[in-house]
Amino acid sequence: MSWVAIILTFALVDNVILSRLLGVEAAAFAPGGMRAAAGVGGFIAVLMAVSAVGGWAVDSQVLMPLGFTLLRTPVFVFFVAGLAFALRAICVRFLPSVLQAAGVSIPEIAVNTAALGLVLITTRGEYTALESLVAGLAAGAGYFFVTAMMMAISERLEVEPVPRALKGFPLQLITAGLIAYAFMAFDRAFLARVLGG
Amino acid sequence: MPDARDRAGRAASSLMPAPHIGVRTSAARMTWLVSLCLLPAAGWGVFLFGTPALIVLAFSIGTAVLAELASTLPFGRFTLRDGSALLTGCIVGLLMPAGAPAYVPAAASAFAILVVKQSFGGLGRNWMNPAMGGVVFAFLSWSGPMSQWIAPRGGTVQGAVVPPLEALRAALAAPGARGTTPLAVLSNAGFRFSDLDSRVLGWINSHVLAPLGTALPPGAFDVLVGHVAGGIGTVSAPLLLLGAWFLLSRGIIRWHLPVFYVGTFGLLAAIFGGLGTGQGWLAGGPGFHLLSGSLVLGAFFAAPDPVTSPLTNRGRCMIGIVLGVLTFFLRFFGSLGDGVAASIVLGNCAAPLVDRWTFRRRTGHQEGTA
Amino acid sequence: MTSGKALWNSILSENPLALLFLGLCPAIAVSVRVIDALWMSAGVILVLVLSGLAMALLSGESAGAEAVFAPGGAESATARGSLAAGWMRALLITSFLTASFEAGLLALAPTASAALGIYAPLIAVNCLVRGRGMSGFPHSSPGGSMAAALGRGIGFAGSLVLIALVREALGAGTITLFPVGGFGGTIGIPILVEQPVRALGFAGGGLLCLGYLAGAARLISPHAAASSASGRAAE
Amino acid sequence: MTYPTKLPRGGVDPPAEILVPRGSGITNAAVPSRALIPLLQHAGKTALCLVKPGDRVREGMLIGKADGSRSANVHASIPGIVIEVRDHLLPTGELCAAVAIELGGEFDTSGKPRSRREWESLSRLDLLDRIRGGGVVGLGGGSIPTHLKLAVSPGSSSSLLVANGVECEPSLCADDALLREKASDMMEGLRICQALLTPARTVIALGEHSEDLVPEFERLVRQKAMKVDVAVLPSRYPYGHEQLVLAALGCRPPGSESSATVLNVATLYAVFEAVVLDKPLFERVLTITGSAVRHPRNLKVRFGTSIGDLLEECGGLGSEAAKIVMGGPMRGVSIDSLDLPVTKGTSGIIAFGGPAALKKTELPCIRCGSCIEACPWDLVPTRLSKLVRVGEAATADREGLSRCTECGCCAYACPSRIPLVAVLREGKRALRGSDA
Repeated sequence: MSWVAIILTFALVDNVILSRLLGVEAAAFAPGGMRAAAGVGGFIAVLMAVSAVGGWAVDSQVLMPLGFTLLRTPVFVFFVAGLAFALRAICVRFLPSVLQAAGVSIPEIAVNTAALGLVLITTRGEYTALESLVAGLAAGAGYFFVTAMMMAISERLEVEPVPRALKGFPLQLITAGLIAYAFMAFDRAFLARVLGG
Repeated sequence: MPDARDRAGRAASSLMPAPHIGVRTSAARMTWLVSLCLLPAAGWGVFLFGTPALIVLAFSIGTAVLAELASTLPFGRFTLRDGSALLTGCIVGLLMPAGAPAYVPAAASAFAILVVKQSFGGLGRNWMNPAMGGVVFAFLSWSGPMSQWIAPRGGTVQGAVVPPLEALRAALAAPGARGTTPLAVLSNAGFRFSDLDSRVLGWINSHVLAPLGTALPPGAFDVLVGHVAGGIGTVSAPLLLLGAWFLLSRGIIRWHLPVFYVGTFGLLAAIFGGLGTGQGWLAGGPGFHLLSGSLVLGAFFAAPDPVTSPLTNRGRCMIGIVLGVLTFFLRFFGSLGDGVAASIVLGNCAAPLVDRWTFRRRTGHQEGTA
Repeated sequence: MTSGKALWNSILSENPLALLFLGLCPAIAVSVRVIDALWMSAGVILVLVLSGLAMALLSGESAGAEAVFAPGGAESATARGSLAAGWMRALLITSFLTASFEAGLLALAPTASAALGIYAPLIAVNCLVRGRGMSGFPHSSPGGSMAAALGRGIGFAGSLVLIALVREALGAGTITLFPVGGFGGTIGIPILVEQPVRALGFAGGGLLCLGYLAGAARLISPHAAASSASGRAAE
Repeated sequence: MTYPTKLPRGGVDPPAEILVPRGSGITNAAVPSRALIPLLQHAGKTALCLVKPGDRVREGMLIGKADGSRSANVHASIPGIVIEVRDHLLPTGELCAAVAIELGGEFDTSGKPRSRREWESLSRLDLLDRIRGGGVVGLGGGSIPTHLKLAVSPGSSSSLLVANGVECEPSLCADDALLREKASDMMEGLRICQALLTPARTVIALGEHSEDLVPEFERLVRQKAMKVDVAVLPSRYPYGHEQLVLAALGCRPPGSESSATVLNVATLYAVFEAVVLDKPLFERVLTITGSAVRHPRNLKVRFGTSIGDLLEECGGLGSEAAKIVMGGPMRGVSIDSLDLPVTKGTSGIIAFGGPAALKKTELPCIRCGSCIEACPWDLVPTRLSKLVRVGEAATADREGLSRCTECGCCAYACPSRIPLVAVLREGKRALRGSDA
């Protein structure tokens, strides 16, 4: 796959949230308004990029040579969680405002499905290190962008008299569903035509 | 010490609050007028495609109205008076091919009203244009029935009935498409326009344009007038533009979004449209792309829907540009119809973000000077 | 921000229904066919029940695992250390149980394993599974703990299979089950199979179904509606 | 003549409903047989009552003494006998002490030629004393005692003095009428203020409606040898607002505490009367108009005259008037009693008849953005109102709620007829409540 193909695939066509349904829970439930959501989204996006590269390293340099492929799940879970804590330490040091704004405890983000899912996708797809990095960055960007859209919409809905039963989380899911339909315009045929033409 | 404002507030709570005058137009009247302005184009579609078109429209509008009733009456509200359900049903129907089986417009309208609109609380609360959401839903679900075109009255049927735009896309997808303009590509690919077209163009070319040394290519009349297969209400660009002109002149829709949308798309089509036919840059024939497909209907009737477009004119311009770019890509590379409905729906997703951004600019500007 | 944090915590630790729907989020990716949903449910129930058993057996310090997520958790460094240990242990148990489930599935039903794809390993970090570890159960006995885990697992399975039924029946016009004898495993629904509502089979359809199911669940369970409404209002 | 350098944004342009024929001038209203004079006609505290029932008062006699710095003196508008002093409801919905005077006795001043006093020789303090003693308050709407605006500490000088002749509300044209009839006296008032403030620059701001007066004013400026610019501002509402006038004149925008002073032309005329004619403020010019009024006109009305009398004087209400508003159509207060008296703050009386008087049903917000375009203060009224309605007044405050001046442009422009001003006002009250 070309770089453009990887970027378009992970950012648009196979968007982590809209197509893979990974990280929906964090996107749909992140509380505390737009700034917090941007904080969570950004954190997870960076975590995804780092995890994708790290996942490649762990998988191809450690697990595969040792033949421990069955241990992928626990190893990746702890690897991603470890990275999340390391990333948090960096944030606390250099960007304290991001985490304060996020308002979500780090154990929640540490084991989110988006980062782990991405690591599983890239390792199963046997991507190279650089491809994993590009995929991670593209997926992170796609995740952040979609999260931002969802949060802007939910911020708008928060002041509207929406039906009681659907207020909050259900409407976030319905919103995500409608966004997912809209993004169906970027399908594989679209990708093929763009790359071909 | 009681504040003067407090005193005024108390008085206002018992009597009518200021201001005591207001603009004449009302939100409901604006919606009804938009529906009214779609009427000429709808009439043309019904004239061209006959009873099937009428059935599609009846099902789309009927379902939209019934769905609106079913989702509001149980809660003691009656909202048909605001005209938005009818408008939604109308646009859904007008975007459908006349040959679509009745369940397609019905399902699209039901999805539009129940899921896209009423889930969020009804008019004004939905962030996605209901009609466009419903149409995208139909495209995703029933791509086959959504391309059951009917030949226009007096048109030439040769094999499958296909609108010129779809034929062009098919021709471009096949290797070796050649032609200096979209119409020429169509001619080279063997697309046949109506006899009326050749008669009218023959007359114009020999009597009017011959002395000037130019000639109109075959199909120019059909495409301009809308004497082609296509969505019921989308074929006649002139009648749609007539309605749009009325709405613009009355200030019911604002020019920013449509103008930037059509402008951006036309520019992109002009610059890059010719690449697929080997014509290179700046040979796209934007006129064909602007007139065909549902661009005019989408750009002037669906995209400027105030509920789902940004609140500020700056934001509307931005979304207009985004829509133009999206429609260009989706029309030339996408597979969801001609890309207009899909772009508008994507633009709706981004509108709240744009709003946020422009709001911050407003308040930021103020804080900076204060 | 603090109230937002409190909301998040209350939703996770006090509202089993919300927890259920959070857990369902990634799982609806495998609700396109009923059979996939059944396999997924089996995995979740297995991991839930066995980890419930394991945690109950190690219940000596398991209180720590709950408190990590409690609002305004522990302050002292030692307490935080023990909490982190409890959290790690819970994660360790679930991830190894998930890995075992994956291995078993690969050996017994390779097609199902392929169908579940990356979503089988994701059971390890499923909110429902972890939520069990977080909130703990009132029962400290292994049996009670397992029973409660089973209850949640059945709730999960019921919801997922229901969504899968709707999505497959409407979205594809079929219902895919296990092939038994002459039965090929797929039931076709007469009219729908010709022109199904394909959009429901896409990811967006799954999200919509889940959204409406969550809304319906709120209607049925007034407690959940009240608690989430007040949570929103408080925020 | 100068034209505005930078126009403020927003604002609305209601169709000209000025029913008062231009150039019809100012008519003196009939003297009421009974005047009810509230002792609160200004921004601060209620004035202290100096009379008791049975007292005989003369025209222009002090009957209420200013209580505190933001309070102002109140004078009898007619000669006669005090019948009672009781609490009376103001159009603002508040009770305040009011003096009822039964007409009787002689008019000391009215109808007799007044001697003009030389004021140039007076000291600053004397001048200010006369203005304060005459109970002069801002007649543009704020009702803040004028001497407060003019009392700058000696030595410091104001950078800009503006005589604001831009109508503060659509449909009202009392200021315009005053400019036409009393231009010279108004200019004299401006000279007094110039002497007090010693501004670096003085501008007379006229509305577009009064553009034909520019040559007249330029002539007056030359005649009096004053250093004054004449500027014409658009008559768009609410460009008569003090801060927007300043913005249009190229001053630093709202909020910056520049030392600019804006005085309404009616106020300047009152200053002239108080200083030169020694006549306290007990009457003012106001517009009586509206579709339900038979003969709309500008009347010079003594304070305490009841609205019913005035409407009667204008030919009565043509049809059954459903809504009577004190003030302008944009900011006025709708009232339900014709017994209410005219006070210093009354800039007009409008009687709406027909459909304009009916309450509009509210539709959902369709996010058309009209309110944003109309807002002269760069706010997003639709979002603010929604925030207030879900009880998020604090968030609304962060997004600029406090900058709202309740000018009414947003609600005027709203096609869904959402009472945005009322909602935002409620939000401000909620904020004050939470602060307290």
